Amino acid sequence: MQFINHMKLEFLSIPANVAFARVTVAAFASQLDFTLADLEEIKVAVSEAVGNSIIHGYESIPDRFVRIYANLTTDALEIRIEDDGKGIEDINKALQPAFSTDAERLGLGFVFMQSFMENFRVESSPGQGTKVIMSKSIGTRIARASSDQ
Amino acid sequence: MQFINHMKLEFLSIPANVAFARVTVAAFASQLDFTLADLEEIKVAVSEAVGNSIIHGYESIPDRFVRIYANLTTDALEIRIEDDGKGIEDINKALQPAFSTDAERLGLGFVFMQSFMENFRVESSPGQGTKVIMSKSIGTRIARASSDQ
Amino acid sequence: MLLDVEIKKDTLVVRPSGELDLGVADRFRRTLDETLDRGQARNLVFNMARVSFVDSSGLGVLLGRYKRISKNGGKVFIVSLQPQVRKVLDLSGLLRIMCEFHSENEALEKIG
Amino acid sequence: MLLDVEIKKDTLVVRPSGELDLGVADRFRRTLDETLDRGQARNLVFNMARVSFVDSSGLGVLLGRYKRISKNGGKVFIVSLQPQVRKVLDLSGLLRIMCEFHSENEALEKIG
Ligand SMILES: Nc1ncnc2c1ncn2[C@@H]1O[C@H](COP(=O)(O)OP(=O)(O)O)[C@@H](O)[C@H]1O
Ligand SMILES: Nc1ncnc2c1ncn2[C@@H]1O[C@H](COP(=O)(O)OP(=O)(O)O)[C@@H](O)[C@H]1O
Repeated sequence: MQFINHMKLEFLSIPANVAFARVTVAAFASQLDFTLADLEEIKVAVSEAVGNSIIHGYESIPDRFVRIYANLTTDALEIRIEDDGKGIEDINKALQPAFSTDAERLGLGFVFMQSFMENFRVESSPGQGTKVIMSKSIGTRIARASSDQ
Repeated sequence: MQFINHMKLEFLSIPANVAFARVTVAAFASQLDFTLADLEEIKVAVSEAVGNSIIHGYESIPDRFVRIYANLTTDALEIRIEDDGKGIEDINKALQPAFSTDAERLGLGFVFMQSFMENFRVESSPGQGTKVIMSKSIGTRIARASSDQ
Repeated sequence: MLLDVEIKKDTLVVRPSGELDLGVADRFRRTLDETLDRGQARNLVFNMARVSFVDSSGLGVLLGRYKRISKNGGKVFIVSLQPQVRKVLDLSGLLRIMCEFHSENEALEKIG
Repeated sequence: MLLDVEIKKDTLVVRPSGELDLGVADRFRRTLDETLDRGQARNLVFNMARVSFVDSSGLGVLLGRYKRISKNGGKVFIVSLQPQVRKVLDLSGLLRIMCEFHSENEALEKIG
């Protein structure tokens, strides 16, 4: 696997930066031949992970930092989204569809990340912050279609 | 002067990242009420500074890193673009219009940065890398227009 | 996000434009709730023609208003979804509870 | 950047689209030089209608081709500039040496 590009982005934990983060990752990813539909899926996954860092990790405290590391290989985007926030007690529970520790929220963030991306993984423990790692390869659609036969 | 947002971006010294860098800074800046014309000027200034880091600072070696720090105040974007490359011997000479150490180039990069941005400053010395610092406030056009009277 | 709201008979027609994410969710929720608080609207139509992006924070606002309206016996319809937005709504199950129509007029006729 | 080139009589018409920056400068320069090397074109028209961004690396390619053509007595015209692109060309002085026309046809008529 050859890395052809790297970037690291760090920004304040404010809601306005959710849009900034997804636009930046999509601009980076667009150096590969992703379809527009793929780029939209990447945007949703990034929004969910960054939004979680802001709301859950930092409990909406606006002066903390969220970090995104992204690599491009010749055929995939790999991203890691990190915060130094409060961390997740029980990751398996957190990953369940419709589970949320916030009654106002839907518990679908991780569902979207898992549906739209590949090699999804969460590393987290209480007080230690959270890392969400995921990737997406170009041409997944074709691979899926042919494995259907 | 109140800071309302911060970001830091770091990426490989490859030509494809010139476009990535300007799109990212423009997306960040668009959280303020810049006009489209202002955003285009910011894009040119960022392209020139990042391009210089890649071509001159790192002499086109592709595995080094360029860093961008950006702040938003309530009415301005402040940016610092840095490399750890070979640095500039004589900054005053480098700033002269049409001066270039590369016969193939126009020597207009610094001219564009100075024309399109405010509070422009270069910090550099041989072997110590280069920092370009510049800002742009919203409504400069209005300020200019009224100072014309 | 820009938000255009209009009352047509007893139906509130909401036409957001832009991106519905965490950055705009609070404002979106507040504007809708303030309008609904005035009590003129029994039903709700979301015209999504100019919405280019929705994430789970945006969905939360749609679903919250759905709950409020349907608790009072009103209907909630959603129209003119862009493909990438439909994908997210579909995956969330929202399209199974809110009826989708092609156009605002079609939805308004259905409400009657 | 996409690049469309066409020879009309003895004029090379170049229609780039996208952004002309360091990332595409080498490819842009190479394609133009290879076409000019074939020797069919004496004059050059840059149709910039679909160019949304130019920086000094992009300008360098335009100016380099200007020098090559004018050294051989040919003419170089530039047409259909978007406002933000014109601003950069203007500031660089390029518009004082390359004639600007509104359309490709106007430029081709002028060349005759
Ligand atoms: N970065 C994070 N830091 C702390 N807790 C998190 C983080 N991300 C997710 N969680 C926990 O996982 C739960 C499920 O997340 P998610 O599926 O995105 O749904 P939602 O955001 O709607 O709650 C959250 O309610 C929260 O308790
Ligand atoms: N980041 C940098 N590192 C080293 N040298 C630089 C850097 N930026 C600019 N320079 C020097 O300053 C000169 C003028 O820069 P500029 O006005 O951008 O014109 P050009 O890039 O066309 O040469 C360059 O030719 C180079 O010698």
